[in-house]
Amino acid sequence: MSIWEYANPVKFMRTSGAILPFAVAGAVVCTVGGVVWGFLTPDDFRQGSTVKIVFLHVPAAMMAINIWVMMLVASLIWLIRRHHVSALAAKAAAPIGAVMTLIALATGAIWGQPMWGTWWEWDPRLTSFLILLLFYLGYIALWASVEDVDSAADLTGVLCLVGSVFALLSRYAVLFWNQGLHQGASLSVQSGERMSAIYRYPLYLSMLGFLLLFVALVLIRTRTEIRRRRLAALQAREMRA
Amino acid sequence: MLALLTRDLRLATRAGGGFGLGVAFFLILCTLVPFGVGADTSALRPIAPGILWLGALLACLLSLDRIFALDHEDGSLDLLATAPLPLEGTVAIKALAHWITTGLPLIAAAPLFGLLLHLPAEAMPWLVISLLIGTPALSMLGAFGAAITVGLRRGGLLLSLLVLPLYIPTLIFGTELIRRAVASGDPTTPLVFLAGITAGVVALIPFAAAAALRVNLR
Amino acid sequence: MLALLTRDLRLATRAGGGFGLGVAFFLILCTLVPFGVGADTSALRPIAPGILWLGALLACLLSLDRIFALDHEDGSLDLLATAPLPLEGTVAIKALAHWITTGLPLIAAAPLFGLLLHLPAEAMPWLVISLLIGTPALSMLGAFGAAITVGLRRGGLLLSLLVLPLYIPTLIFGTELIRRAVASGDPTTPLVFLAGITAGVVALIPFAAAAALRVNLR
Amino acid sequence: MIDLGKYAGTVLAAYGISVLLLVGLVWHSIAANTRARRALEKQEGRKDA
Amino acid sequence: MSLLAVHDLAVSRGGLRAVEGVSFTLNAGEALILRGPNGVGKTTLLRTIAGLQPATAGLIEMAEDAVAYAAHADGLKGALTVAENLRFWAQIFGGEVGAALAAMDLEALADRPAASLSAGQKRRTGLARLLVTGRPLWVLDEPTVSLDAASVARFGAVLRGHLAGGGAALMATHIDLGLEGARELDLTPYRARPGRAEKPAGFNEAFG
Amino acid sequence: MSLLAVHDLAVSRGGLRAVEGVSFTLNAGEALILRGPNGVGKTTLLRTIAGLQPATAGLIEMAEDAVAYAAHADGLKGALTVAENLRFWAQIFGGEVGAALAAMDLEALADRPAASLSAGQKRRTGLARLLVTGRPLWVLDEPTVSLDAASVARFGAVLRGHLAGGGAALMATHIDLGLEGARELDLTPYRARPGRAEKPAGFNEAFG
Ligand code: HEM
Ligand SMILES: Nc1ncnc2c1ncn2[C@@H]1O[C@H](COP(=O)(O)OP(=O)(O)OP(=O)(O)O)[C@@H](O)[C@H]1O
Ligand SMILES: Nc1ncnc2c1ncn2[C@@H]1O[C@H](COP(=O)(O)OP(=O)(O)OP(=O)(O)O)[C@@H](O)[C@H]1O
Ligand SMILES: [Mg+2]
Ligand SMILES: [Mg+2]
Repeated sequence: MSIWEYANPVKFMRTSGAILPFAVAGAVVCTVGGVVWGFLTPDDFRQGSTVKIVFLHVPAAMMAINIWVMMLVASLIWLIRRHHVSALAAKAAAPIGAVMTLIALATGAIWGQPMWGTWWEWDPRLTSFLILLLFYLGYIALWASVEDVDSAADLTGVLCLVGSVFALLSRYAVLFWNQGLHQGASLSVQSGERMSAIYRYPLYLSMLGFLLLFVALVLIRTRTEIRRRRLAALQAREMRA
Repeated sequence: MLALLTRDLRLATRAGGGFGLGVAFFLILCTLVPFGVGADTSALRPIAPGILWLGALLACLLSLDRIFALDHEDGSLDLLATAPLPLEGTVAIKALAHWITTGLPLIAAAPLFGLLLHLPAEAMPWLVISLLIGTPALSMLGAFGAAITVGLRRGGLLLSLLVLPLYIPTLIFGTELIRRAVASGDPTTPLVFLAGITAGVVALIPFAAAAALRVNLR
Repeated sequence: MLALLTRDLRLATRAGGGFGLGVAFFLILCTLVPFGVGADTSALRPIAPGILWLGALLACLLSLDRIFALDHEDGSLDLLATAPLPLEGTVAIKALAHWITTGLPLIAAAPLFGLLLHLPAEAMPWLVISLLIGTPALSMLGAFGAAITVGLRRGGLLLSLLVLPLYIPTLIFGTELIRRAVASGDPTTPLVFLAGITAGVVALIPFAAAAALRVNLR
Repeated sequence: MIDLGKYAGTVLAAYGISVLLLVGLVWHSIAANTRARRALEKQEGRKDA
Repeated sequence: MSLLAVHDLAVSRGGLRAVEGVSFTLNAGEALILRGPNGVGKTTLLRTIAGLQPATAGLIEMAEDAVAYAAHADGLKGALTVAENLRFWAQIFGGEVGAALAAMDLEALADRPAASLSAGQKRRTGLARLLVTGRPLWVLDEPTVSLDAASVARFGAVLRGHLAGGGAALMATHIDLGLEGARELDLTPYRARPGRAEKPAGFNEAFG
Repeated sequence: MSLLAVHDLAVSRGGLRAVEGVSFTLNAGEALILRGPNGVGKTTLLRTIAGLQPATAGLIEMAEDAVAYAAHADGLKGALTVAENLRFWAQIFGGEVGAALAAMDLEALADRPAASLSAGQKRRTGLARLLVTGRPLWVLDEPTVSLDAASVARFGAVLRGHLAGGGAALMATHIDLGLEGARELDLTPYRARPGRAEKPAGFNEAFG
């Protein structure tokens, strides 16, 4: 069976309906578990209790980027293979990505207050996230403004494509423009000071939770979009008759 | 009157992004400024009040054409003009709706964007106060500009040119209010002027706007 | 191709203020800035390049909706799409016409406005050079945004929201060029990036814009 | 209750805002889905009738 | 008593008078249909009587707040439902929605957004607005455009009910609405002749 | 040889197929008139053949760059004169202006800005554009709207000249142009039936 067949709305509704309970259960367990576990971790010797923020901040930041990549893939599938559900999935994912970006920004800003002594700094990492938020907002606004769905799907697809290139370009431009004070990736192995296990495992759990939460939400929202499309289709047909 | 207000607000929320677009544009402007002028606090802090006011003003400006243009296109404006509402009241209500959908969100978001531009904490309340007093004048003057350009194609740039000069006094006193409040703690003079301008504009401009609208309707 | 260009330029001059409006808006912005941020040289000088770039960018932005909207309304766009011109070429020509009517006057006027903002004399040539290299990308990206929003009512604010984020790299490298040239005399890196972006945009965006236009025409 | 030390406000604010945003998103997703399902059921019911 | 009395009226468009010397009265229970070729000035005359533009010469006598105007454009908001659209006008004019929906057979569509209506359904909603205004004098510009035969008949019935209830209607239409006793007024003889007017209608006459 | 051959064409609008299964050929010297009630899909079909939108199904065979399309909107620029408007299209298509002006009786108006023309004069200018394109296949959507009788006759003559010169015309019109031998195609029987299509025309069919 080909993966493309999932794009058939009926099949998608059936399959997603079967997956959904598991996704929801997993999302609830892992998100709540990871976040609560994270909240209960002991204080860091340098950052004090603020280290607990990492269990929201990092998963949200990670998802914020990954969701855009998923939208790009879905848009490409729509533009190339014309699978209607993938266009709707991209539409459904955008608000989730925007909220993730917002969470990363908000937790980061709140964290920055005690750590850097400022709510906001035009650090490249932070600035790139702000720009990512702008791209999300533009994408969402375009979907909302175009009345004809077929056009909206195509236009947002093209915008997502061009936007991805420019989001990347902006990232380099911003790096060129200002040097940062944000920490590097401390999860990666090559960095000397690897995050200790007490923080690492709840972080993994919370990351998995955010991932599952995204899966569950994107399924629900895609199902919503499919139902709206079906409703609109029925009404359009009624009117044409 | 109330019915018109609720209708306009409902339309703004239904038609996708009525509330959000202005704030989003404001956010973009505040993001772009540091790219232009540099990111260090010392560069941003002194210009922050001005930039925030300019951003609010431009966001307001770009949404002006919606005040009458849509109602003109679909014929509602004709019907409103023959309804038992004085056209002056209609203008005032529409400006109010514009202020609620554009001005209020901007004011609510301004402190947040103030953070981005390193506006000092003690200036925040003054930023909000100055916007709260000043933006109604922006919406009302904008309604006047929109009434003048309502029938024209590509009113956009022309509308900006007509309206921006009218915005200058408000802008000056608005930023001056913040600056003086932070510098000396006594913003009375600009505050009085700002409030005076807004009061005068809100009281008188509806008549001018309604007159312009009548000309464009006939 | 040439015929399309001359037609667009002729229309811009005939229909009143195609050339002038953008510059007028630029002028208003540049006069508003000192009101907003304070008039002393020390405050203005460091931010002048950024403000000038931002002003140029906004003036460019406000005239974008004219690239396709008028041709769409009167049906010319349908006819152009069936004419023996590749739509990509049409897009490129229209962006070029926009640049000539908006970008070029801005570049010509920029040194004058630089004086207003106390831009140091040694920065002037770099200002002009950076605008000369960067603004074509602005027009082309603007054409892309205009192509996406061509059929929409109240495209104005949406167009800004879509286009401004795309302007970020150009803005950063453009102002950085001036800053580095003045500071160290060596603007090679940003200049290369700026030119690279413009080249890439001019080479590739017409295809994306033409695709968007085709979607909106059908 | 665990002791958050001098950063209590910071940590709680971060958790509070994040939870608020997440709950808002979840609530919106579910509410929109329910609304769409109802509307569709109504439409399909009417078509059959 | 007459609801509307027009004496020696001249109306203008684009700075030139379109028709002049028009006089008529309209009593309660009467309908008057304006006829004439395209461009003669029917729309202009109706807009003048609705108060949307000033008369160039002559006199219009009527009670204040007596007119309900319905133009080519329906003034519907696509984002609002049919019922919401009507409710708005009901709040403005102080009428009520239920009867209007029933009269124009819109009950089934009441909760549909106006944007999803077909042209004829939109038109019906626009006409239902007249009932909501509660005004006695209806000024109608081609009210039946894009209506099918059944809807035209339904509108004719609504119109007769309005006249029977002491209302009046002034309209421009090219089709037959089946209103017995409706008077007709052909505007062709009143087409304005160019020439020096005492009071120019606009720049085009002042310098013509 | 046929200028245009259409096989089993389906075209769609608003995400739903409007007409389907349409086939015809059009040879040099022939004219085909599309008929059908409002909203059946005439405009959609013409736009598809003009290449403005993709066909949902079926095949359109014709030479590249054979079509000249004239729609409801004339695409005139009010700020340019009639001659300038035509000259622009002449430069794009490589035709010439003089003959076109003469054919549509526009010589007296050549130097008037298009904005100051009456609706019918604008329309004549829009039709003159067809002559300037030099293209063999004219695709015309209600070409005679707002033309008076004399202008309709003149356009009929131009059309006959075009056909005699080896051209062809496909048009949607409700009036009689006096073209002897023009075939007619009523689109009503081809109205698309709802139902599961192999390849949905858009979201409305994919989810319907
Ligand atoms: C609004 C501001 C902020 C934004 C947008 C932001 C964004 C990000 C992003 C994008 C990541 C990368 C996640 C990844 O690579 O997988 C990250 C990681 C991280 N951030 Fe922030 N951040 C912000 C502020 C802060 C602050 C103030 C702190 C603390 C002082 C902080 C501490 C961290 C830490 C510890 C990580 C984990 C790095 C790792 O292990 O990969 N961030 N942040
Ligand atoms: N915006 C305008 N500027 C200048 N002249 C105009 C304008 N609109 C209409 N006219 C002219 O005014 C005259 C009267 O127009 P009006 O719309 O009243 O005609 P009408 O009788 O309603 O025609 P129809 O039967 O087509 O509706 C016409 O000759 C028309 O050309
Ligand atoms: N923008 C649109 N969105 C959705 N449906 C549309 C749109 N435009 C037209 N339609 C529908 O598509 C169908 C075909 O329209 P089309 O314009 O091709 O009809 P037509 O035969 O040209 O009619 P007419 O004789 O009135 O010109 C109609 O049923 C119409 O309602
Ligand atoms: Mg009329
Ligand atoms: Mg048609």
